[in-house]
Amino acid sequence: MKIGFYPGCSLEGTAREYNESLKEISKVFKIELEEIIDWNCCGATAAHSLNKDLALALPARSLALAEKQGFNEIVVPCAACYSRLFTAYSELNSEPEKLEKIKEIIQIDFKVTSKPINVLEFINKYIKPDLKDKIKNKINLNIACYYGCLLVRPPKLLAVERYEDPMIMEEIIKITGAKPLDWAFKTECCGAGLSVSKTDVVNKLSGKIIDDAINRKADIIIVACPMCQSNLDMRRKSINTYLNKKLDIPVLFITQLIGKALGLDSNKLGLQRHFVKVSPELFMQKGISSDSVSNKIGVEV
Amino acid sequence: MKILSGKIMNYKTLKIDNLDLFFNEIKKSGKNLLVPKKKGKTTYFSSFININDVEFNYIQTTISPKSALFPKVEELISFKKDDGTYVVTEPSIEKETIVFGLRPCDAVGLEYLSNFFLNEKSDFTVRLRKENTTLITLACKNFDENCFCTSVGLSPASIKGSDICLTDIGNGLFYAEIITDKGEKLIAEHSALFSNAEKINKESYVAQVPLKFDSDNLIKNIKNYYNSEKWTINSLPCLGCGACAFVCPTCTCFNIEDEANPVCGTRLRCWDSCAFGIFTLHASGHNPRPIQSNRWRHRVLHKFGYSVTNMDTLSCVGCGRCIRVCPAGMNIIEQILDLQEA
Amino acid sequence: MSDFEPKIIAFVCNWCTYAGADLAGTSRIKYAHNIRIVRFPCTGRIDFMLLLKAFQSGADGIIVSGCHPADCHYTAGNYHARRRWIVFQNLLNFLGIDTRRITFSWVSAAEGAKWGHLVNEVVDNIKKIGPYTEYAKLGKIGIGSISEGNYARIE
Amino acid sequence: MQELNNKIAELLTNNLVSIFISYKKGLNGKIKPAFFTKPNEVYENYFGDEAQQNLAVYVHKPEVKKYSKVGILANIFALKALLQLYAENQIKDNYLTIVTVNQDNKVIVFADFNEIESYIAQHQIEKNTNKQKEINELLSLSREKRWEFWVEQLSSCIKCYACRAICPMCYCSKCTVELNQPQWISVPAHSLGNFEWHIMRMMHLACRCINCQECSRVCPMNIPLHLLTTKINSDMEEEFGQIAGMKTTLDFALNTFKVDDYENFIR
Amino acid sequence: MSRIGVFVCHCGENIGATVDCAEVAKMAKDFPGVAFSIDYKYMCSDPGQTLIKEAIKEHNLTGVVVAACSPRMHEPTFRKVAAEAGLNPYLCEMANLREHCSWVHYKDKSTTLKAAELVRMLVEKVKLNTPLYPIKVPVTKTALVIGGGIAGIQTALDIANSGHKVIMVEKSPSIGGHMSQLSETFPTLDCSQCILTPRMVEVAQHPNITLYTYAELESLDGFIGNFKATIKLKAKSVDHSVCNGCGECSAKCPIKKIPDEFNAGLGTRPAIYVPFPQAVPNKPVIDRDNCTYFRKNGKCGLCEKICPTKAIDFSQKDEFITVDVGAVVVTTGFDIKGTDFFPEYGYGKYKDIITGLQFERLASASGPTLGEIRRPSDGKIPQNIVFISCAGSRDPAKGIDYCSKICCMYLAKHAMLYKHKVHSGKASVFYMDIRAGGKTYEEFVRRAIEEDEVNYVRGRVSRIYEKDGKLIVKGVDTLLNSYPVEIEADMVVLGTAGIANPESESLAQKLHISYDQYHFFAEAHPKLRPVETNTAGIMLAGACQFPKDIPDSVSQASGAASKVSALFSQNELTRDPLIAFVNKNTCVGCFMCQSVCPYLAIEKEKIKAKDGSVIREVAKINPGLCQGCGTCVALCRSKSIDINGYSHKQVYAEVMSLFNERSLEYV
Repeated sequence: MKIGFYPGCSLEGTAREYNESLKEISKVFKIELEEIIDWNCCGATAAHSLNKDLALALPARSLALAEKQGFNEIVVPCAACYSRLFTAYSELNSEPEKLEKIKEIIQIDFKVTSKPINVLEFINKYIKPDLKDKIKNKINLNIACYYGCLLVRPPKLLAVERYEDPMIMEEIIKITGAKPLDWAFKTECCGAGLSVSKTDVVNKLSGKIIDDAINRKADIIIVACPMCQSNLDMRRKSINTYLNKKLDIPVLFITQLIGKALGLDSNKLGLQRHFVKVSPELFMQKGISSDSVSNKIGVEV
Repeated sequence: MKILSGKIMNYKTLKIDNLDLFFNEIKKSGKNLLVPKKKGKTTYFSSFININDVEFNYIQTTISPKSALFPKVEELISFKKDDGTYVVTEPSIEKETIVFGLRPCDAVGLEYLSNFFLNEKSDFTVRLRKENTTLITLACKNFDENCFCTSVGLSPASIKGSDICLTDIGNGLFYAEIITDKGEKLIAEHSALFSNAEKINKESYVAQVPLKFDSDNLIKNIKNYYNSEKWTINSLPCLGCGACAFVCPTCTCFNIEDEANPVCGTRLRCWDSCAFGIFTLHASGHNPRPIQSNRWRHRVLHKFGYSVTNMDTLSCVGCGRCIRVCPAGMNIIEQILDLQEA
Repeated sequence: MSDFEPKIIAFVCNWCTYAGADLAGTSRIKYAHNIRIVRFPCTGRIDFMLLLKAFQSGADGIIVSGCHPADCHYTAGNYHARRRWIVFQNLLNFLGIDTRRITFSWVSAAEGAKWGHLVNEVVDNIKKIGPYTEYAKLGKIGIGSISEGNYARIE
Repeated sequence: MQELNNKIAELLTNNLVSIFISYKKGLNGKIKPAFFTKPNEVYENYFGDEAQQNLAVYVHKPEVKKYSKVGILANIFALKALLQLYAENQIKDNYLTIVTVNQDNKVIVFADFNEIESYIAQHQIEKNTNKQKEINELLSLSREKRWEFWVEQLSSCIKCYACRAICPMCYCSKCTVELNQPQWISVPAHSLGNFEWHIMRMMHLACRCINCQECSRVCPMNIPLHLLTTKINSDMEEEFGQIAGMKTTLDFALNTFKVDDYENFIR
Repeated sequence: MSRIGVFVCHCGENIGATVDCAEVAKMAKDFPGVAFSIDYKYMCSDPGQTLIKEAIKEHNLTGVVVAACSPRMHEPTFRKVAAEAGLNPYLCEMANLREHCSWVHYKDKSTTLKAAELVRMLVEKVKLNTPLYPIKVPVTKTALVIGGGIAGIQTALDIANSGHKVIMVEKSPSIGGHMSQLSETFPTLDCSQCILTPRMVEVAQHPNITLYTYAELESLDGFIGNFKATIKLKAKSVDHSVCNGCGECSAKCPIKKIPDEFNAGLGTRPAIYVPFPQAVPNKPVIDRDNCTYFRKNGKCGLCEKICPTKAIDFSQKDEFITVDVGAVVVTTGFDIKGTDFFPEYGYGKYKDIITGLQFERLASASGPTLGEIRRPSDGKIPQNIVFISCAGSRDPAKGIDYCSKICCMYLAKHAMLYKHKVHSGKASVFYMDIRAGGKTYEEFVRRAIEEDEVNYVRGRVSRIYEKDGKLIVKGVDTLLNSYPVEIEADMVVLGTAGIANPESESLAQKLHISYDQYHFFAEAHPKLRPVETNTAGIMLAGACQFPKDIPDSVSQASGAASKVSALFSQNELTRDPLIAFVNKNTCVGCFMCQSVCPYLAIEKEKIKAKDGSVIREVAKINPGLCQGCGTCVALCRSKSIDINGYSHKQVYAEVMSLFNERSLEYV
């Protein structure tokens, strides 16, 4: 089975491990993610505050190309890309005049039939139903699921239930055996919008997130957005400096966690790329419970 | 019942190819020539423009030519306020009219109609129109299952009521019987187109319409039919529209309407139909013919009974238009046969 | 056509437009004299046949006006009227009747000025397009024998 | 046909109906309405493509109403008409037995109007694109040309009211044309009276007309009334999303409204 | 033959300066049917009126056209003049020469001609006017009050005290409503129950009031003065005529853990219960949904065994009674959004985030904590409490658009009550604006801020989360450079939005009254008829129309009561006869008119044969309900409905009188 794939810029740079792990777990479920040929920038985050037409035209072009390639659905792992593509998808579908204008701009005739889905929707639809049967390593960790902002917002557009306290990731990781935590910062801002201009704000905001996760005895934080991941992981050093603390909790993509549960190789899942080291012991000693299946593979980081 | 016939003054022939010329000459002379035309399923009479518009292929026109004498709406008088006083004018009909292509039954029908209007108190506008109208009948070569002229004492060869009667006798020739002075006058104006001819027997050139019912018997027994049960069951399909009356060449009922405001106005005579529920509705609210079967009976009995009593003639000429046009398939022949059967 | 003074008949509801026209009066707003107002309790009361009758009696233009949507004194008469006019307008247009001559509007009791503007605009517009005789003349088509233009086919 | 005849005979024999309205062949071969009151008359029954007339019109006829229980053979248009009439409170309970013959020549006797509603929903009548085309052509003409067209067409009207008589939806005991205080419709069949009559008829049929086009079929003057009915029907659907003869409830275009009904001409 | 009199008024210079009134009067003489025509300086003056009266008598006039100002101005005046001269007042019409002619046009011949034409139009109309007589409708002098909260209580007492009968229906086992749940009331801080309970008792004991508690309106038919209400009396399972209210049953009932509605879910109650100690009537009912006897097929029955008066009756059934009433007052109150509505405040998962109503119960001496402010989770006294106003209100994005109006005041009251009870505690209020409009309201809020040192923070709260047993309230202080604020609170009180009752829609449908987009009942006119509904004879009071505080509810209740009393002050109701009527002979009974009537004034009438069999059904206009809009008139295809004052004949004649002399060439 083939589904369209829109990686966006992050998945080729800071979030390579997201890309790798997503593809790895897809393979297990016999799903091929096929990249949209000649995709372009989604326009995040600046375009829509500067030029509405541009902000629509950019994602619309990728949607149009995907449609030409015959995809009904496109997996968009990055939350920012997803937000832009989905906004374009809904607006063009509900406002025919806008669609006419955009077709004029991008010079492609299309009907807006390719629907962008984020990784959580992708997992829910294609991975989750068979996940239980394919689990090889039960994950025995306390996990703080962090959603950030764009995966569940704006609520009127995405229609996510309980958008201030979503439970989508929690439901998924429960299947792997992990214990989701009730914590306060699931949808709080990580500061991504200011990650270049005001890093001290990012340090403060991301720091609070990490702090709360640790306070509530989380072993790891999982995310489904490259921006969240990079803020919580890459900036850990400056966060620690700023907070004058030593916070060492790893931040994994949900795909990596599922990969581990599926018994995939850590390197293939990109676990070695994290700034906050994911210690082999995490999964070795604590992570894999005694009742896990026999043909377990050792984790080397 | 006597066969209706007339006196023939003269016999001529006309080449069918010359019809175009004949029509154009009439038109050129400033007269109004009415010819059959076709629009969809409807054949009607309208002013001649071009020979190509003229319809020849019809058993019978959908609409009868009675409008030539008795239009659907006509002005009887009009008034206008002028300098504080009202000036009343009567209409004048100056233009001569020639109707071409009506069937022999229609000519009889128009004769009945003008007799009705010109009987005791001569109707002003009908008289004017009658005086100004020449009828050129076209004898029937074909008929259909709705034709029953022979059952009312007529035939496709009848010449009564016509001014000129044309019969297609083959070889591209019309045989013309000139019946009246008006006809004679018209032929004289276009004498170059007509050749002299001998009287011939038309029977072999016209349609042989089979007898549908015995009208003598009908007239004899008609008084007994008034209370027949057949009226109700036979009139069940009748929906009470005026189509039969309005296409009938002998229906003469009308209604007078005044349309006016304080400065000007007009008095109009419009066709009316005894099939309408409100036709006989009294101001008191009483209606002597409250249901459709009464109205249907009235129409049939008028054609075959009341007019015989009042005018010593049938007022049905067997053209079959009412049968063809009825939206609900009402058939006067079926009704008569049913009555006679009982 | 410079001396052509059109006749405009206005069908208005008592509560909004009639009152609006009253306000135009009390505010001494001047507008064209060609307008004749017929008062109705509500736009819902205005029978479409009356519009045809107005044309028959020689109106060159018609204004139909009532309360703005949601303002109806009787809560919904104007909504029903609106539907009626949508249907009527479409039908008249399909029949080739000159719908430029019918102006529908909402004029509230507070919009005296709007009423004045509306009347002037309609009068100017009708002056431009000329007298409306087409419809009233229908009363003469089809009268008399065939020779006088019965079945007035335009040939 | 035999199945239908048996069913009609059965209804008559068991006194389930006292009269059955169907079709038969007239003396001249024309198919016309038939009114069977005895089982031994049913052999005359005819049902086929030529059986066009919308028989629903007869349920209003006083002579028919005298029969306490009436059976009727209804084609799809008659069904739609009957449903609409039911919605308009014109059909008393236990008065009608409605029979139809479906596309597989199966005889169906409807138990109630809800069944008719669902039958109609399953048997949508395809839109006649030719007629829509004719309408679009007319609409593409200039206003003046359209006016000329209709003046020509309507001037020929002789006001025989066959269109009204044949229409199942025209059931008023006193039609507006019959009123003279005031004289809403000019009586004479001059063009003014004709325009008034046809405009009024269309307005009164708006979202009630089930578009069987019987009026157009029966017009002796061949006036294209189907253009008017088709136009008014498509308007109703486009403007208000409503089609007549589809439901048992009485919520039609002109007796309901939406707060956000769209128009672009009211100033 | 008509004999119409035309009276052209100069209105001083107002008409006379622009229109040649004498000429108009002269032209009018020639109009068909005009018997008398005259112009005069001021028709509305005494001599003017006398002139009209004398002309009517002298010339035996059958109709009058006064060509003067707008009928909206002087129609009543001149109709009265006509009546005084012995002419039916409805045979007088006015041509509007001032507002529609002289004031809007310049002096010109065309203006005079227009004036004459306006006169002609009205002459043609008035010729067809018919004498009309006011409609009289009998009045049943009993009012139905639906809802026994403070608004209902006040309405019932006011109506009853003016000498009319009242039937009060309350759906819960006791009257009292939300007000009985409140602790103290702003702005006086007097005890709510202390001022309410005497009135509750008064209702129960008033000879003119029949009280049905544990009852609901089932249906309402009829029209103003003549309603028929069917009331469902829910089975109480206790014979109140026998019960002495000893309370043994409640004490012994084995089911104890039912969340207590009266305590807003903070306490519990048994299955057989009296809602609160001061309830009226103070006798229990069995909550069948929670009673073991009813849930488990007759097991238990303990109360029956111990009842000293044998009042328990498990076999009781719901009962329906029908009453005749002349007016209805709807006082069904309101509801509030629950804490589970707020995603950012944890969807109701934190026990110590409570609603204002719950706080009322905590602060109330009769509440679950006997008036001590203790937090629900662990019963500790909160040392730091946060109040959040506009919780759900004024929030078009995810709450409701409107301001719930009462929250600012009750949160200020709460903060004060808290400070009075927990002297060491710290209270903060997050607000958008403080809306303290009302007598001594602003002073009250200032007292909270200044005397009781409540910390008012202008800003909204974006999130509350729980951390180490504290509720972290994250907000912003927009007065301090929009700096984020975080408060570690022990308890949070939300001033949740006041919303319509969930049953309001179905009740509105039963009553045939309209409601707004938020399902609050709609008043007939927002400014001029705020206590009436569009359905004549049905009034509104209290928070069912919109959230309002006690003084507003009480004053609206008195307003509604006075409307009812005014209605009941006459034996018959007089209504303007400008209403529609049906011609039974031509009506075909399609009943399309029914659905266009906004007043549900059209009924079905059966035309019967002599043997009683129904021939057909026709429409019938209820003159008590019809308001005369005429929408049905224009809709009726067979023109079987007509309307007085704007009849088919009249409007037709008006239009046709405006014929155009230029183009109407019939000749």
